[in-house]
This record gives sequence, structure tokens and C-alpha cells, in this order.
Amino acid sequence: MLSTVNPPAKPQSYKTNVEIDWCPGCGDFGILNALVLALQELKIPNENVVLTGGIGCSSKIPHYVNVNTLHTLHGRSLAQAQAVKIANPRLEVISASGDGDGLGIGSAHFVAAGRRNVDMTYIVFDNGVYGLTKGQASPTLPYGEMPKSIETENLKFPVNPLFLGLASGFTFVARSYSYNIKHLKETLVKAMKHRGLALVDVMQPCVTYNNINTKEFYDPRLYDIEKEGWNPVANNESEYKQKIPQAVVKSLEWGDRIPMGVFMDYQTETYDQKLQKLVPAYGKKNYVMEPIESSGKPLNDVTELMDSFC
Amino acid sequence: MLSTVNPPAKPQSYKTNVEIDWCPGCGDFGILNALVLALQELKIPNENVVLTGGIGCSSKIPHYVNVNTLHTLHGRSLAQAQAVKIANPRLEVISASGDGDGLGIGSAHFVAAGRRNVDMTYIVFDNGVYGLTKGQASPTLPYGEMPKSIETENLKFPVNPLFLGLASGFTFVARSYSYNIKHLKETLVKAMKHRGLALVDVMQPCVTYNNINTKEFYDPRLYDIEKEGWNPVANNESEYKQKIPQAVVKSLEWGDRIPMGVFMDYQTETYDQKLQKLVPAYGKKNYVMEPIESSGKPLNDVTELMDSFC
Amino acid sequence: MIHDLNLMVAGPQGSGINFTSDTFAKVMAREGYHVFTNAELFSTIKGEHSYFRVRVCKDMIRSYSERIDILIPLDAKSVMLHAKELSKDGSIIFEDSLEDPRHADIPYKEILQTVATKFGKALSELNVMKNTVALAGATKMIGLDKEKLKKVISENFASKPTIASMNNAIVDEVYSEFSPTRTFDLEPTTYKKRMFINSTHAVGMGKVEAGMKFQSYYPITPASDESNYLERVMERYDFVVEQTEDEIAAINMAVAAANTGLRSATSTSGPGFSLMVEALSYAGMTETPVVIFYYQRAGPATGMPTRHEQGDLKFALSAGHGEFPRVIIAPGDHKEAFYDTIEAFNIAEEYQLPVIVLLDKAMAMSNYTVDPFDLSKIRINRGKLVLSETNGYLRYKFEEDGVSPRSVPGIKGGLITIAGDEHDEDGHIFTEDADNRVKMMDKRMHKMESVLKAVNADTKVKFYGKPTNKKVIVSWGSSKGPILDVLDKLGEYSLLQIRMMEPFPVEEVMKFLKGKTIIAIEQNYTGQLADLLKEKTGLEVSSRIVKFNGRPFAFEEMVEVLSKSKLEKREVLTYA
Amino acid sequence: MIHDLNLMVAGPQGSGINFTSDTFAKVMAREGYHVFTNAELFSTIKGEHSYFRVRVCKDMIRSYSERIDILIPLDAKSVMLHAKELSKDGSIIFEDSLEDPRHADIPYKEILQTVATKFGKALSELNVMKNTVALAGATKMIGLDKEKLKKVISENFASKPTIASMNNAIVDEVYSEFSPTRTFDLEPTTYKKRMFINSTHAVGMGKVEAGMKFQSYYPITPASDESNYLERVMERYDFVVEQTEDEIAAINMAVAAANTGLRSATSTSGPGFSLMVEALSYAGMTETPVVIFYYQRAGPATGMPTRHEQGDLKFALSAGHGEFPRVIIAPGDHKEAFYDTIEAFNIAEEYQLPVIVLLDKAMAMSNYTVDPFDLSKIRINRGKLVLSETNGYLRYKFEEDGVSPRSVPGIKGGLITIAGDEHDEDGHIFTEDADNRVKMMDKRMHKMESVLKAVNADTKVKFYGKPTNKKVIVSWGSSKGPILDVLDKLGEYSLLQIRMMEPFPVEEVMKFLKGKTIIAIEQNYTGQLADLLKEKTGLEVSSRIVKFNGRPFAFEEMVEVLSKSKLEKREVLTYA
Ligand SMILES: Cc1ncc(C[n+]2csc(CCOP(=O)(O)OP(=O)(O)O)c2C)c(N)n1
Ligand SMILES: Cc1ncc(C[n+]2csc(CCOP(=O)(O)OP(=O)(O)O)c2C)c(N)n1
Ligand code: SF4
Ligand code: SF4
Ligand SMILES: [Mg+2]
Ligand SMILES: [Mg+2]
Repeated sequence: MLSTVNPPAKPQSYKTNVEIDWCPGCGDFGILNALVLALQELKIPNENVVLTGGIGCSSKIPHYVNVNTLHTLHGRSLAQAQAVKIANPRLEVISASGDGDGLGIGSAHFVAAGRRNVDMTYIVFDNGVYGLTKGQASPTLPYGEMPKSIETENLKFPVNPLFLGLASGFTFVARSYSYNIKHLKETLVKAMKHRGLALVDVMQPCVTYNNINTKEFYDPRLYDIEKEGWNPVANNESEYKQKIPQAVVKSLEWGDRIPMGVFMDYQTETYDQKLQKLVPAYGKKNYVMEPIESSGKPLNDVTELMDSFC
Repeated sequence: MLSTVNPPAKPQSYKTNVEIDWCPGCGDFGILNALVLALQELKIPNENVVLTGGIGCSSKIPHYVNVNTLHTLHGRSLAQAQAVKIANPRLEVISASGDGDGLGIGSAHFVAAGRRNVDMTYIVFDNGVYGLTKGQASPTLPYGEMPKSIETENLKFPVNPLFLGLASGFTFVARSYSYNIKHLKETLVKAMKHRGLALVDVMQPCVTYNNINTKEFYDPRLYDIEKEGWNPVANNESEYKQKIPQAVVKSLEWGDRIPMGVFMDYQTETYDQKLQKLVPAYGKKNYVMEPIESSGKPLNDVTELMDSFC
Repeated sequence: MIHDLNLMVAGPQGSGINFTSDTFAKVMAREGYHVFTNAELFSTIKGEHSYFRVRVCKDMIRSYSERIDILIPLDAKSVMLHAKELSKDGSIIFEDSLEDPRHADIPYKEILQTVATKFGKALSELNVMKNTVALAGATKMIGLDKEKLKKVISENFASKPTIASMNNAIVDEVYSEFSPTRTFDLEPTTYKKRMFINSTHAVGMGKVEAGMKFQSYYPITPASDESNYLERVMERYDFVVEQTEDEIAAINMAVAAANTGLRSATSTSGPGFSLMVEALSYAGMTETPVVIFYYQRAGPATGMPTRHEQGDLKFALSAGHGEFPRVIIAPGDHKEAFYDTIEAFNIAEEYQLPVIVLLDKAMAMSNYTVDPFDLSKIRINRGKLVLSETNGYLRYKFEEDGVSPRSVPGIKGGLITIAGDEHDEDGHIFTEDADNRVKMMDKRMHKMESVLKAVNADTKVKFYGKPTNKKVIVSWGSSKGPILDVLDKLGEYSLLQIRMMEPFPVEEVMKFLKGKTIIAIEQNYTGQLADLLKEKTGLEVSSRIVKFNGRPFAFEEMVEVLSKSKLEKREVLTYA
Repeated sequence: MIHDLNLMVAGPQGSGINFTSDTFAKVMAREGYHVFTNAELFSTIKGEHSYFRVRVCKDMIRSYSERIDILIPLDAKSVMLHAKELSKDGSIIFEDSLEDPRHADIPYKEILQTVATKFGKALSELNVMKNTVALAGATKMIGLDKEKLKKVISENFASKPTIASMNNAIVDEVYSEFSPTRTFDLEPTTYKKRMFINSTHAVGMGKVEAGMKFQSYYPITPASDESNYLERVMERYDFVVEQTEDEIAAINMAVAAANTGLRSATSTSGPGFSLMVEALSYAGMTETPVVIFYYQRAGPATGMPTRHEQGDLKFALSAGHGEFPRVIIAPGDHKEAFYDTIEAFNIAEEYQLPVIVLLDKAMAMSNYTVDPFDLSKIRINRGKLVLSETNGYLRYKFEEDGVSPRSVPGIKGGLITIAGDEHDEDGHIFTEDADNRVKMMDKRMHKMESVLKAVNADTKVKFYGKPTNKKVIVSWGSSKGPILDVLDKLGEYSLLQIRMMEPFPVEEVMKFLKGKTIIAIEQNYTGQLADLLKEKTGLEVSSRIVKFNGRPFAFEEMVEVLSKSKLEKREVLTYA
């Protein structure tokens, strides 16, 4: 999260006036509302927030939030978001993806993101289908299921976003639910406050295509692991290594009881801190505002470099 | 693995006469030798074996093994290998990748492969560097290290291939070592015998660029988990779920002691079995040998389909 | 008596526009009419305003008309947006009363109440059946026997007999309660069996007929309709359709399945094709017979995913790094799409190279009537495929005609080595020898000449209209339909449809275009075919008529522009 | 007295060929000579046969020569392969005795033994220093002051003083023990300070000078040398070089960093560029100023990764689905590569579009001497960048010149909405309105005309030779060097170097080519520039001289072909 906002500015509303074109009742609305509430709570000036999306129903969310937004390509939300944060570590960066966007076509970036630990938040809208292309199976659809939009039963085993997030090195891993706005908002606030790469996997019913993973399915099943005594915080590397398998155990639960909450919260070196090892001025100077020319003349001078080749 | 070879044919040698262009002492030689020994032990006729590679030093191995080979594109070894097996489930399919090839650019296929569980073996040549492009950091290079070929220290946390393999759903997960040909050969034999998707992560010193993860580094550290009592076999789903976190614990070990051996061996439905649910004749007919025409005339007749639109 | 009838169904997406227009179209097709439809929808799932047009005529029609005779708006917004487009003798069918004198006053509520009561349902449960009221109103105005409508409805709801009965009861009620003040007296026709399909069906059937055994795809509009159709029939015809993790996997899997010996394909649209070009180059290098079905849509980037464009011709022509042979065929209608699909697999296997079949959204999402395909003349040619024991085998053996025998895994003595690096005859990559390089480049590139020689003239170009006409239009793909519709009206123009884009049929093209005044008509910004024509033949077009607002050509705008006494160098059409 | 001297070092990869030839080149450059090198290596790490050529002359040279004066083979295989190429007055420096009368008999073993003893080492420890024996042998034959060689050696081993001393002791020994029977009396020159660099250094320095702050890359030959060079200097000049997981991430990151307000770039070669084209289309749609450095190598697919080709021109021209503006600049030498790099960032930011700088392997891996760049005339233009508080901001506002003010995240009142779907002025995507589409397409495409108008003539084309010459060669990229070398010899030809490929400078090209006999010279199979020329201008070349065996043009083959009395329509050059 953004370390300090100085002077604290009063944010404008975090909602745009753009007409929302999700299906009535779609779980995406809950995520939008929770995100807006989370931003309101954190009071980060709108111009310092960047929200990226890939392509999909979910990935349209940037248009509805009154911050800087990048509506990118299918699968590339996370890749672009990390670059935004690297380019300007003063920004609060949030990336949104559908489960197809983030865990299918974008999963190479998912795995690689864990290696960097850029300080940002990644929200996966987990609905089991490819909503925008009319409901094909997404990577999280359980094996053997056949929502009404699909021609044939799903032959693939599902990706478990939490397990994969832990394996990839996300330092904050959580699950929440789009119809539990309070829990979701709180989870998003925690994710944004976390220093490092945070994953929030949100159970998000697609009311149009997925008639299996519905509100009726989730409501009786979801329970809060933190309320049942799980403490996700790892204070150092050895606690982290010790907690990972326990978090994995929890992430594997699925059936009559589905856990939600924060599974892992570990603070270690973030990418901006790491970059300072190579480029000492990184993060101290604001590269975006730093002039590169003066009356059109370059401020850099490569004479030294040229001499090194003579 | 190939269910039955009938009649069992006597294979020709599994080595080609092609001159090998790896650097002298490279760990890749051990993997080549172990693979040839494993094929010899299993006696699968050469023409029924397919070996794919991506791009990299390691990915040149197809040229040295006397079977059908596909030398594909960077990162696509696993994607193509799965298609070969789907197209002809009678073949024994093995895929080779470098750590960059398989866990960097190819990691979206890695994650997706776990969802299918195609019956094949995937060998990752794990040397911590991009050998063929002169030694840049690969996804498995430990954090903070700086092998001699690299300009700056490695700022990324490493991918753990075993942990990621478990999280992605590989049903057989193992680690071996290129200088322990006996263990490696046995591991490859087990992987090929396993029905389902098998991952073999091979510690493979790159003698030219990686002066950290060397033979001297590995020799005193590697120990066999199976010799220390680990039983990787999961006989059913509940055993599998129960063993996964334990396997994760083992996969996290790194330091003075580095575990090798089979971490997980779980048999569940393979992709060919699953495909039969949708296409009953799949796997019963040999699509490759099945004629599609007779004297040039198509054997399929779409009249029924045309009628459905009238 | 009217020659053609145009019906529009408009409303929020997900409100049943599709069902209504399709049912109407199907009923009219069953009558023996030619039916042409056009769908304009938003790239969203529900709620956004969309509209479908259905045009019906006893003669063949290949474009939509701006004229609307019957408008079925499903919400008030649609009344507002489209009533102005309704012809003055037209009729609006809408549930609420309207000031408009063209309003066909059907007693929606009473009809639905009657049926609800009859079936013991609440009125609200019949809300979803309002479209049937409108549908029956329309067929009644046309004077159609109600039983014909009821038959199609019964088929639509074959698995839900009660729903079928309720809808059919509605039809009965409308026919008895509604006496239209306006009627539409369509020129009669005689019955002929025709399919009502779009190109995704035509391609799908072509693939089945061609013996395709493996299709990989990643969902994308409008290409995935084809794969989803194939999924519905794969059980019956024994093949595999694999939904992959992304388009890179899709094409790599298709390539590998092809090299394993199956006829293989993948289908995609612009963004997906962009991700496939590395492997396209690989297919060229490895001489892999793979077929790529490329459904163009409005770009660049995500563009307008559900809108039409022919903007990717040049991209398809040179996609992929390095130089390698490829064949590009662009069918102009559903019928061609079927036959070209089969031809594409034949060419791919005979010459061992990637073939791209270039389609577009207008073809993918425009259903119209097509005569059943003639299956008797179809031939399958698998080229030099080796499926039995062999020896001394070399995958890339130099042969007179540049095409090496092709073995696959599983063939005794026929081990293959496929390599994307430059290789020798055996597929090994360690030569980097300069002479071998030259020979291998020649081997591969030479195939373009062979294809050009072997392919029959009709697959390359088609000429329509009087050969003596001074003015010849050149065009391609789905633009052909609207142009042909206009040619029938304006005799002074001929049309040369270019069907094979690569290798470019210079000879055939010159034959028809030399000495003519050439007009290019395309649905893109720059006039890509005109550029290609100039590059390949030096011929310069006198005018580029282009459209790039995401909508296909309308009949009227085409008439209008071609009736101009002088065409500008660039004419931009903008009907929407 | 000889005009130019050609030295070749040949041997297994990893045996120090690089070190030997580079040291020699550097010493000669320090003398004030022009030095040109060419590296032919295998796509492997160690062991495969490779060779480097060094050509030295008091006049400027831009191509390698087939003639070899001094051959330094590092193994017996190299003797076998290359001795036949050695000129009859040449000299071979080899450790073992040879039958060849041209063998320069240097007492390797004795020299090494003396030095070993002196430093208290085993003889075997000095094995790696055999190359220094050869090197000193060569400089002695040229009559070079040994201190000059020793100085460069000392610099090379600055961090290992003992190694430096041992090598220098070897130099002393060679100079005292070896009395060459053949010597090479090179025309003298006067000292001038010059850099000895390749294009990856030139581009790297250009990026630093241009104020680039973010470069993302994925390793690939030969592009990654540039990124690795930048990694070496990023600490000093404050910017970020990010090695990504693949090329898709590389370009997406560069695009995002550009939209965050930094000058951003990525560098790659064919396979990587293929993976970037979806995001290239996105950059066009979103009006993102991103610069892509595209180092061509021999394709298709993995091709011959360490070999040269100019095979990707057409691909770069139309890569990416849909139509969008892009600028493509192709520098022809290292000097142009430096200035063009800066120009590319300026154009990208002024017009808010992707710019491709098209380079090739010959430029990336051929080191030669270049005058220091003149930094005084360099200008930076960031276009309409908004970095202070604003209001009523619209990212895609329609403006007279088609270029909207560009805000970035962090600017009060300047919130941006970037979208790859078609969008309105505010970047929102829900319009899909037909008129908005037309306006937005016009807005974006119009930039091509603006660029064409604004860019100065020298960036578009350069003309060399007598304007009155009837025969004009058209060429591009690194082919320029060998052609210029020959122009100096054959006065009847001029050269038009085309530098801006897109938008194509029709006017400037016509000015120089109209009415001329045009010969295209390119390093690809089909003659891609010739095609482009025809498409854009209608001009037909009379001959296409092409080479596609992976090796750059040799001076002699260029002289040979251009001296022909009649050129065929297609001439294939094959020197290796
Ligand atoms: C490269 C590419 N391939 C395919 C598509 C088509 N496409 C658009 S959205 C989408 C999937 C969306 O699914 P998901 O990410 O789960 O988001 P949801 O719509 O379910 O929120 C696909 C495949 C595309 N836009 N780009
Ligand atoms: C699309 C693409 N990008 C980059 C490359 C260049 N490249 C060749 S091999 C390689 C990395 C090899 O590393 P790894 O997979 O670890 O194999 P190793 O050489 O270490 O065995 C790269 C990046 C390529 N061939 N294709
Ligand atoms: S299709 Fe599903 S995910 Fe998309 S907007 Fe509708 S309900 Fe939401
Ligand atoms: S560079 Fe490394 S991985 Fe490649 S062949 Fe040499 S030792 Fe092996
Ligand atoms: Mg989804
Ligand atoms: Mg590696």
C-alpha cells in the first residue's frame, strides 16, 4: 500500500457515472461496491490510484471506478499493473481479472508475479465461467460440472487460486465473497494495507451462465477461518515456511464447508525495496516527475559511456 | 505410460549419431543417459515414443534420442506434447524443457497441464539459468544470487517446481539429479509407468554459467526422501488431499539438505479416460490409422447435420 | 405485392431478440423463401441495446436493407431508436399503446391472460412469452398459416412440451384476436429445401466432412461459435475438440496433433490470431499441415468484439517472423466457406504448409438460407502421408516437387524429427550450413508456385457480371454479397471476387482486370486488397470504397455509391 | 604497402575467439584505423566451429572481405576449413607445425614455458593464454609497437593484474623470439578518437541520452546484448531494466510504464516480436508511446538464431490485428542507430503511437569504429505531456491535430482511462456508436500523415552517389554498408537508403527514383522492400539482388554482382 499520502487530500467520489452493463444480480456489483468502500475508508486521493483490468465481464470494472484506469488485454491485467507500480511506486495499484483472465491465459504472469512481490493488490473475480464469451468453462470450474451454458461436461480439474497463489509466492492470500460486502471490503482494505503482492480470490456468482456456483450454493457453505481461530500472520521466514502447509490444508477444503478469510499474510522484501539494491536512487526520485530535458536538451550525458568504448 | 505393446518389438538403440553440442561436463548429459537407460529398460519400440523439447540447451535433447521428436518453440514443449498424446494415446510421450522454458515463458501451460492430467512425463532441466542465451537468471535461481554470467544480483524469488507442480495438479511429482544417473533413471521409469501427468524436476548443473548450483553444491546436500521413509503413494482422493501438505513441507526444504525422490504419486482419471466420457469411441479407435476417405471420397457424411438446419 | 420484406427485432440483449428473429426466419425459410439476417449486438451479456434484421424474398438476397417493414421493439428505447427507420407503410408491434399510426394494436395482456388461465399459471409467468405474441402478429400480417409457426415453435421447445403448448396457445389466440389493419403481401414462392445457417455452421460441417479429428480453440467472439458447434457433434462423428488455456496453446496443440497424423485445425479472431503468429511461422518452417480459421472482427486491440470488419488481410499475409509459405483463402459466403474448408485441409496436407481460411464477423453471425451442399463431388487428398512401415526415412527429404513424404509417430522405420530451427533433410539442426540453408529455403518457398499451378481457377477468383463491362469491382470475403445484390440492379459493373490471397493469382487477376476501370470495395480503413493488388500486379484502383464503422454494407448505401456519376478516390460508407 | 588488412580468428566457440579478435580490433582502432568486424557463430554455447573477421583500413570500411591476410586458427579443424581462404601472401599463426609455407612459425611452447617459469606456474596453466601468443604474432607482423598491445591487455584484465602481467610477458617474449618472414605493411593513418562498438551499444547509449526510464525484455539473441548492456549502466543513469517472464509481459509492461509517464521501450528479435503483436495493436489503439527495438535474425521460427537476415520488414509493417498507426525506422549503421533511437522516442511521444526501430543481427554483432556522437544537436520532445494539475481532462479528446493532451496517473484532475476496446473521448468503451468509431479511426490514422509531414527528410531517406546516375540501388538497414563500400568503386550506381518504412515517404522516394533503373538489394528471400516500393509507388525494380544464407554481404560478392553487364531479375548471393 501507499506508504504516506502527504498532504492527505480529500478524495472525490470513487464511482464514475458510467452506466454499468453487468447482468442484473451479477456478483460483480458486490465487488465494485466493496472496492469503492475500501477506497473510501483508505482515503487515497483518486489520482494516486490505478486500477487495471484484463478482458471479461469482471475486467470492465475499471470503467466504474473513478481513479486512473487501464483496461488492458485479455490476461495482461497483472503484467501491466506491476509495471505501473514499478514505474511509479508512489501509486496505489489494484489489478482486476476474471478467473479465465488471471488463472488461464494470464497464469504465466500470475506465477511470475509471485517472484517479484510488487506491492499491489490483485483481485480475481472467480465465477467458474468465461462470462463475456457466453459461459464456457473457466479454470476454476470444478471437474465434471456442466453449467447450463456449456455443451459438454467439464473434463478439467480446477485450479485452486489460493494454493496456486501460495505456491507462486504471493505474500498475502485471501478469499472472500461478493455477496458479503462487509467481509470483502475488510479483506480488500487488508490487502491494500499489506506491503507486498496480495491476492484476493472472490467467489462471484455469474447469474446468467453458472447455475451451479450460485448464491444458494455459497451462502450456507462459506465460513470465516479467522473467526475459527486461524492466524494468517507470519512474522518471519521460518513462521512463513511453517504456516504455508497449514494454509495449503485450508485451501484444499471444498464441499459442505468452504473457507474464506486471510490464509497468509507475510511481510518480506517488496520489489521496490529490492530494486533499490541495483539502482540506489530508485523510489527516492519520482521518475515520472523527474525532468529528462531542459529546453529540449537532454539532461543525461553519455560522454562517459562513449569514452568507455574508445 | 503405454498400456501394452503388442507384439513387443525389439527396440533399436535409443541414441542417435548426432554430435552432441552441450558444453563438456554439462548436467544435460546425465539426463540424456538416464533417459536412454530408462527407455532401454521399458523396451518401448522406438517408433512409439515421442520426445518433445522447447528451446534452450536442454531442449536440444530430442536430437540425441532415437525416437520421434518434436523440437518445438520456446515454452511450448509441454503444450505440444499433450496434443501428441491426445491425438494418439497409444504413444509414450515425454516432454523436456529447461527451467526457463517450462517455468517461465511456458508456465501457463504448466498450470493448465495439471488440469488435464494427460498420461505423460515432463522433465524439467533445472539449472538456474538461461543456458542458451548466455546465462541470464532463470525462474529457479535463488533470490540474491549472482552467477558469473549475470550483470546484477537476482531480485526475484525462485519458483519451486515441486510446490508449483503439486499446486497445479500434477499427479506424480519428483526430483532427481543429473549426476546420479541411477536415481534419475529409476525416477524416469517410475514417471513413465505412472498413469497420469508426471513431473520430474532434475537438478542439472550448468558448468558454464552457473558457478553456484554446481556438483560441489549438490553432492553433499541431496538426500533421498524415500530412503528416509517417505511414501509418496496416495491410493485415493482423501489420501491425496492428506499427503499434499506433507509433500509441500518436503518441497520447501532447501539449504544444507535438499530432498529428492518421489514426492507424490497419485493415480486418478487421466485425460484419455476423461475424453471417453464425451467421445465414446475415443481411444478405442486409432484416429491416426483410421481412414478418413476411400478412393478420395470422404467417409464422413454430413447429410444429417445439413438436415438439422432445414 | 412486395418483392422483399424486412423485419427488425430490437431490444436489450438477453430479452429474446435472437429467439424471435430466428423463429421468424426459420418459418419463412420453410416456406421456400430466401432469408437473410444481420445481427448487431453489443459486446456485453445483458441489457445493452441490440437489433436483428430479417429480410425475406423469393429471390436470392445477400445483404440487409435499411428499409424496415415490420418492427418488433422489445422495449421503449427500441421504439424511440428505430421507429424513425420504419417505412411509412410499415407496422410496429409493441405491447404498449403508441401514438404512431403504424402501431399494430395487439391485445397483449388479454391474450396472455387467456393462456395463463388456461394453463393455470400466473400472468407474470408468461412475461417471457411476449415475443411469441409479436411473432404471431407478424406472421398473421404476412398471411402465414399459423400451423407452420406452431411447428417451428414445437421443435424449438422439443424438450419442454408445456412451454411449447403455451406458446402455441398464444399463437392461436393472436390469430383469433388480432385483425391487422396493414398486411404484407409478399410475392409467393415455391418450396425448396434450404438450410438456414451461418458460416460457423458451414465451416463446422466442412470440418466434419473433411475428416478433421482435432480442433483446439480458446473462446473468442465470433470464432468460438464454430468450436461450440463442433462440440455438439463430436460425439457423433468421433473427433476431439479441446478448449485450451490460451491461443498459444491452441495453435501449438493443433500443430502437434497435425504432426502426429491427424487433420487438425484451430479457430480464432484477431486478438487470438495475434498470439498465434509465432507458431504460424513454426508451422511454415516445420512444413506442418495445419489449418487456421480466422474470423475477422473490428480491431485494433479488443476493438469492437461483436462488430464486423475486414481489417486483417495484410496482417494474415505477413504474420510471423521470417519467410515461409502459407496459403490464404477467403470464402465469400457460407457455401464457399463449406467447400473451402475441405479444400484448405487438402492443400495443407498436399503441400505440407499452414493454410489460413479468412472469414469475418458478418459471415459468422449472419444466418441466411443456403442450398444443401453437394457432397458427391467432394474429394479428400492427404498428400504424401506415410502410414505403413518404411525405411531410410528422412522427414525433410529433398524431392523434385519440394514435398517430402510425411511419416508420423507410430510408423516402423518412419521416425520423424520436426524442428523449428533450420535443419537438414533429417530434421537435425546442427548444420547451419549456408548451402543447406539456401536449399531448404528454396524447398519451402517453392511450394507457393506449386499451389498456384495446382489450385483450380474457381478457388482463386470468381468473376460475376458481363465480361465486356468497363468497370470492374474487386472485392473479397463477405463484401461479395451486398455487391452481388447491387450488380443485379446496376448492369454496368462486374465483380471480380478474389478468393485466394496467397499465393496471389496474378495471372487470373490480370486476365479480368487489365484495361478496366477498377473499383475496390472493402470493409476496412485503408483498402488493403487494393494495396495488395498494386503490389502484386501494379494495377491501380480508381476508387476505394471503404466502410469501417463496424457494420456490414447495407443494400441501399451500396446502390447509392455505385450510382454516383463520379466516384472519389476514397468513398467512406457509414450506414449503421 | 597494403590498403586494408583482413584477420580471421577461427575455432571452437568458447575458446577465446572473441577475446582475440576484439583485442586486435581495439589495438588497431587506437592507432586511428577504421576497423570492421564480422562474427559468425553457432547457436550453441561451446565447441561448435565459429569465426570472427577483423578488417582494418585507413579509410572507412563497412563490409567484410573474403580475402584473409592473417589467419589465427585455434584448432586443427579451423586450419582445415579456412586455410584455403587465406591469400597466397597471407600468414597462418598456429601452435603446431604445418606443411603450409604460409605458416608463421612461432615457438609457442618455449614462450609459454619461459613465462610460466617466470611466474612460477605450471605450463598447463598458461594454456588459456595461447591466444595472446597469436595476437602478439599478428601485431608484430604488422609492425605495431608492442606497448600498445600491452596497454589494451592491461585494460582488459584490469581486475586481475597477475593475469595481465603474464599476458604482457608473453607479448614481450613473442616480440623478442619471433622474427616473421612475412610482414604486412599497412598504409599509415593518423590518430582520431573513435568508439569501437556495435548497434546494441549505440542503441543503449541512445536510450540513456533520450531519458528512457524503463526497459523490459526477455532474453533472446541478438537483442538481449542491448538489455544486458543497459543493466550495466542503469545504476549510474537511474533507470529500470526488467527481465520479464516472456515477451508478452515485456511489451505489456513497457506499454503500462509508458502510460504511467515514463519513456519506455522493449527489445527483441523475431520470435519475441511475434509474441508482442497483440500488444502492439493495443498500443496503437490506446495511443501509447512505446518504442520497440526489433533485431532481425534468420527465420522463420527459431531459424538460425545467431545468423543474419532482413526477413521481417513486411511482418513489422502489418503486425497486429486491425488498423492502427505505427512508425517504423530502419537505421543503416551504428551512428544512425544512436540518433534514430532518440528520434524514435520523440516521435512516439509527440504522436502517441508505437514506434518500431528495425535493426538486424549484422548490426547487433558487428563491431566497428564510429566517430563519437555529436550530443550538442540532440533534442528531446515529449509532446503534449501533462504533468501538472488540470481539469475537464479527457484522455482521447478530439483535437485539430489528432493528438490529445496526455496525462498520467498522479496528476490532480487528470485521471486517465486507457482502453483497448473502441472508446469515446473519455476512454470509456460503451458507446460502440458508429459515428464515434469513424471519428476515432480517423483520429488515429491521421497521425501517419502528420508524421510524414513533420519528420525531416534525412530520417526518411538518404541518397548517396551522383544524382545523375541512371542506376539507383534501393536498400535498407545494414545492407547499406557493403553497398556503400562498392559505390566508392563502381561510380555508375547511386544508392537510395530508405530509412522510414512506415509511413512510407512516397514523395522523397519518387524524387530520387522516378525515371531510374532501380535495383533492390536486400538480405531476404523475396525482396520485401521491392514489394513495398511497388505497393507504395508503383515503381518496379529491374533486379532483386538477395541473400538469405544467414551471412551478411561480402565486399567481393557485391562488387562481382554489380559489375555484371546484365543483372537478372533475381540474383541470389551466397558467399559464406
Ligand atoms: C487474446 C484473446 N482471446 C480471447 C478473447 C475473448 N475473451 C473475451 S473475455 C474472455 C473470457 C472472460 O472470462 P473471465 O476472465 O473468467 O471473465 P468473466 O467474463 O467471467 O468475468 C475471453 C476468452 C480476447 N478478448 N482476447
Ligand atoms: C519466444 C522466444 N523468446 C526467446 C528465445 C530465446 N531463448 C532461447 S533459449 C532461451 C532460454 C533457455 O533457458 P532454459 O529454458 O532454462 O534452457 P537451458 O538453456 O538453460 O537449458 C531463450 C530465452 C526464443 N528462442 N524464443
Ligand atoms: S455474464 Fe455472468 S459474469 Fe458476466 S455480467 Fe452477466 S452475470 Fe456477471
Ligand atoms: S551453457 Fe550450461 S546448460 Fe548449456 S550446454 Fe553449456 S553447461 Fe549445459
Ligand atoms: Mg470468469
Ligand atoms: Mg535453464
